[in-house]
Amino acid sequence: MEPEVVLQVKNLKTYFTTSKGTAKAVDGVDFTLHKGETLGIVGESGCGKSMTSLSLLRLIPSPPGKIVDGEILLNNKDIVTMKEDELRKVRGNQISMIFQEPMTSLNPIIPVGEQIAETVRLHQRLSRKAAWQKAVDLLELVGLPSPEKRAKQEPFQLSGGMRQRVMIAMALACTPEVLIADEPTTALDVTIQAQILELMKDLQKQIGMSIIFITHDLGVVSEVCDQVAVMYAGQVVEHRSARDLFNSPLHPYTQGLLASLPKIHENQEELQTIEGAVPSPYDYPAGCRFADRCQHARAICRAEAPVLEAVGGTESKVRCFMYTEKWETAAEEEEVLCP
Amino acid sequence: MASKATVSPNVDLAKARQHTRRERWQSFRRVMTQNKAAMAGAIIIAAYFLIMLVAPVLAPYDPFEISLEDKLTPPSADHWMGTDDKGRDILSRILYGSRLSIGVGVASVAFGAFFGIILGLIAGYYGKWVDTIVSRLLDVMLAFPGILLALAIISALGPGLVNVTIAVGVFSIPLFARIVRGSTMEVKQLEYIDAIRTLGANDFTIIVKHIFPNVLSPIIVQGSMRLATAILSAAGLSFLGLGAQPPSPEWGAMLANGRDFLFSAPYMAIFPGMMISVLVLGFNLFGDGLRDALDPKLKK
Amino acid sequence: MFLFIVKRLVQIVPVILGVTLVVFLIMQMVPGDPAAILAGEGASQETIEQYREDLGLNRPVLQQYVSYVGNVFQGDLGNSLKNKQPVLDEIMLRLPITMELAFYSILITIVLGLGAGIISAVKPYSIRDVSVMVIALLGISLPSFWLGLLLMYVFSVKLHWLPVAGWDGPLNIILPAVTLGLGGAAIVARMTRSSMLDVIGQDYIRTARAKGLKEHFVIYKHALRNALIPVITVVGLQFGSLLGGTVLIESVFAINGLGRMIVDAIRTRDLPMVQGGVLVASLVFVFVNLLVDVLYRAVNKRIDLN
Amino acid sequence: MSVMEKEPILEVNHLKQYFPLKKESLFSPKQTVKAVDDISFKLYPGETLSIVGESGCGKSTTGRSILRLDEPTEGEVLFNGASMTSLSKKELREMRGDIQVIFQDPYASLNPRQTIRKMLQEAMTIQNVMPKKQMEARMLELMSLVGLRPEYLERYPHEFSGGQRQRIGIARALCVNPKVIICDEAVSALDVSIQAQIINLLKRMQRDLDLTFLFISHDLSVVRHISDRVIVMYLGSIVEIADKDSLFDRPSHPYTRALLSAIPSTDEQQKKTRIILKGDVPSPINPPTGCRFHTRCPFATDLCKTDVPELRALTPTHKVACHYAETLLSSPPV
Repeated sequence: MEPEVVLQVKNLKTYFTTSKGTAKAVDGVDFTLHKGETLGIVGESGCGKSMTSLSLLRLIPSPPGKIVDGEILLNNKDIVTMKEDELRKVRGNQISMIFQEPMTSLNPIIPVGEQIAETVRLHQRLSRKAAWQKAVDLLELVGLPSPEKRAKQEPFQLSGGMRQRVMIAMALACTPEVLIADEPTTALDVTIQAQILELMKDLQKQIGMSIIFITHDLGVVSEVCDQVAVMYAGQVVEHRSARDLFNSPLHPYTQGLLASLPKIHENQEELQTIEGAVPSPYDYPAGCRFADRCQHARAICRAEAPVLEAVGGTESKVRCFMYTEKWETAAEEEEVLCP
Repeated sequence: MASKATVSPNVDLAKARQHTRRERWQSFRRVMTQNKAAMAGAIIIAAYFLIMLVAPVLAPYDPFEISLEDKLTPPSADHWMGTDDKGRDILSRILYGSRLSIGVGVASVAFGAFFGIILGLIAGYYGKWVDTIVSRLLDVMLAFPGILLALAIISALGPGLVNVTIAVGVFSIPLFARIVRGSTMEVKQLEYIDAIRTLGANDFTIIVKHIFPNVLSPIIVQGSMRLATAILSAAGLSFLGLGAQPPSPEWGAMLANGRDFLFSAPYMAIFPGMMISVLVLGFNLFGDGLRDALDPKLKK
Repeated sequence: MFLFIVKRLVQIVPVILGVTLVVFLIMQMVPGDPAAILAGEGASQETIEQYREDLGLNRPVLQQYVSYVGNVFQGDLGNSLKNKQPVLDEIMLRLPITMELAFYSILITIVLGLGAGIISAVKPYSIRDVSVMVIALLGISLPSFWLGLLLMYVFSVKLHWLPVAGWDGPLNIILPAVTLGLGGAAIVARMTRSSMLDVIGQDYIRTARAKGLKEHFVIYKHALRNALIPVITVVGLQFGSLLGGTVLIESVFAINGLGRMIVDAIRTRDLPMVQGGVLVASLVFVFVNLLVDVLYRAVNKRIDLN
Repeated sequence: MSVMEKEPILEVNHLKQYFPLKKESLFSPKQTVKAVDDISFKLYPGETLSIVGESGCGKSTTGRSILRLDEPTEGEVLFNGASMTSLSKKELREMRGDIQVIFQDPYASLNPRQTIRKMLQEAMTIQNVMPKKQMEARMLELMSLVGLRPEYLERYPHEFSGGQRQRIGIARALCVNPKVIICDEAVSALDVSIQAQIINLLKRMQRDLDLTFLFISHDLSVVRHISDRVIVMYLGSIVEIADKDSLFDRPSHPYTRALLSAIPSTDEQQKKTRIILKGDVPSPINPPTGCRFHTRCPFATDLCKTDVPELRALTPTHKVACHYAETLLSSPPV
């Protein structure tokens, strides 16, 4: 049975207008998040994954950023067109968020307990005292030692790992349906990262929320995600289950990305690379955005933009002509053109 | 492969160099045209410098010529800004005075910047006890409230425009030194400084070629803002009678003179003050604009 | 906290010594024979020698400095050359007037500066913000002594609302305090605004928004409190410029405060008076800054980590 | 391996690097951060020796101390048998060309006010590697060596991407003909596809130019790919040092094991054997007594709390600092 869809993003476009022109940071992103699943959004720097995550709660700095098109449907209600006060009820309540830098994401002069309690009071009718108690309970839940003492401390008295635990406690305060985690472990050391990932998996089991996990680290994706959306140049190029993706990547970009990863369990002579550079977000090419770096590219790839569509009756979606009927015809045409 | 590269690209390299130069100039122009405040400030400053240069041509009268029968005439077609208590044309005096007021400001800031930059670079680069000594020295200089340090110096050296320049200049030293010291410490720990050190560069090369050019932006911003306050301070000291002495047409001194005739001839005080204000406004605008353009982090 | 205060007290000792050294050096830098200057114009060679002997001016400079510092700490700032009275007595007469002026000015600086800064900062780039900032820019550009004269011309000469000069009643305080306070208020307002803009760009403000907080909560609870921390230091420094500014303003409004005393003393070359005045003003400033530091530390506990 | 029979090109003996902390008050005791606390190792010509560990373990400090970017508190660094630590500043400057460094941050490692040409020219002039006339040809050669177009010589750093900047950093290091290159997290700031390009470039350079690398990194996958031997550091000291295969196949220190198991991997099998360490890394100001890892070690005993384990050889190419290395090795990973 197909699990229920919690969040659906359709053709999301977030543009930034600066003196240099318009940067299409997010340019037609589509993905679907089901209840209780973890969706990974991966890609390299500048692919628009962080801007996508900020767009989901309309946290884009504006100006210069703006959501110019698309829908973000949370239980079929569109966040893009929501009124401010309605949106505030979603933020921190139905959808909450944790960020990359635990060092700077907490208010430096407010005790961490108060920062959590504030969220609780905001969305639930609780007294000051009850909210505080809930904050302490949440800190205990995320495994902070001596939570009562810690709650009264200010962020600078906690380590990086502990602060990320506080962020998680704050995000979970109102048992959200969706947790957006934007590179939550990137700033942490591997052993601390392992702790945090473990904690997030545990909590997901307990609370049953869905998670959108934004990261550049394919290893982390493989550890925690059920579904993966690979982003390139402002778009999703491949969207499928993690297992399938890592076993048999479809999009040439995903293939290249996985191949260029050094493997921890084997010795390799030379790493595979993806030649060339990402196109500028100010000036994307008309056709496929990866065509210039793709070894399979044909004339059609430069002439026409591929769409994200399911491959041959499976759940897997990919944005590449290789998996469409057009591919063979394109090959034939090419042979006619250059025999 | 390598040998092939050595033969042909000479033409390309020249073109590339040209391209880079053009690029730099364009980016500077873009900064200026986009920043209206900086542009307005630059225009004001340029106008004042122009006045300074061509004062003798513009001035309708001799700024020192006393003509008691014309004294204290209000602004008119003959005397656009009126005449003072000795019948001298205020406009002419203001035009000539620009040389003194701007000159003192620029000279004192140059003086302060020179020593301040050296102190700041040395303290910031060497750190440890050198920094401790320099910092204590700056603390002492900054412990004098406002222009009191300048007053103390003038009390020792005696009144006069040159001494005012020195006094205001000394007062500027710690302000430059502190900014340069901070930026130097920031730049010093960047990896490219380590890189040049591991290549064997000596301290002098590192400071002059690698640190100084990279702390220039805050110096220029500070310099512009500081020019504004230095002009105010110098005019203030002359206003107190400690700087330019009569019959000098220095604006602060003219203002002081005008104070005695505030009831009967307010224009005597109004015009010199206005000249100071607009000039200072120009430097502040320019400094504000530059700061926003050069370094968004410097917004303080 | 107690330790912090003790530490700061220890730290200002070298600063105070440095200040006394500079003040002491004023006398050494004066061209000519200090003894002759102290003895006054037209004194006989004998009197000059007498002065040299009495004041120890024939001793090595270092020794003279040590005894100068010793005297200062005992409250002996020397005697005026003009009326031969102790300098400290004159200062004690003048200082309260200057302090009163400084107090009202700093009040105006803080209230007006913070108010304007916050008005500007909560809605950056709005018309309100731009107009406040234009006024603030004017505020830092107008010479205070000119502004004082303008205000005097308008409110005293033309409108006759306020007294022209002097220091006789509460109405006398208004114009000088406003003149002096406006410049500082402009600086504080600009600082408040830029600090606020800085804070609004921080990650934790995004976190606050992501929680679903109302915008005014985000601004007043999360942003403003952080933004005001650096402003505290600026207000402290502003007190210094203000104290220096009294020199000009007291001259404009003919107020017999410490500033005017120093200027008069420079004109009449009454050096002990200058030394004493500058020294006392600096000490006041140093201790005000100490107070500000303690306050800063109280609101920002992270200070000792950096 | 045969490299061990050669004379080491670089030898580090009992290196200590302490940084004094600013005192809280006049009366509080003087505190120091023991960033590197008595480490010794040898680097052999032609090999790549990696130092891995988490932030604060002292790996970068070690590199900086060897280069004397920070003056070491104690200990000795020998280059080709001659002591570097006792050189005067001037003598040191003259031999700087032999050991070069490539840094982590591609945005901070190039002077923004110098064109690439000026940068390379200055480096070659300081070390006096060749007459001025020959520099032009050498610069063009270097550019093609690191895979950059010759006209980039005239550009300023801001016009380049992160990967290109890292190539420029490599060209700058190479232009003085060094024998040893210290790579301080040289690929950590790059995206994987760019990272792969730079790693390949480094490996090619090593092969073609007969270079020796000291490769400092926190990324174990990269380390596995590039190294011959690996040092694992924790809180300022070496816990394990071994040739690559031995270390990755038979990690003998509990910390190394935890570290290896903590790496998120795309490999399905790896996921089951995870060791999650408790708590944070202790402060290097007051490191734990005995074995520094005992506060987080799942196998710690009372002995570990009091006695500092020596770095001892399990096999000729595998040293470990753990009292119970043999016992742990014979037991399967937890």
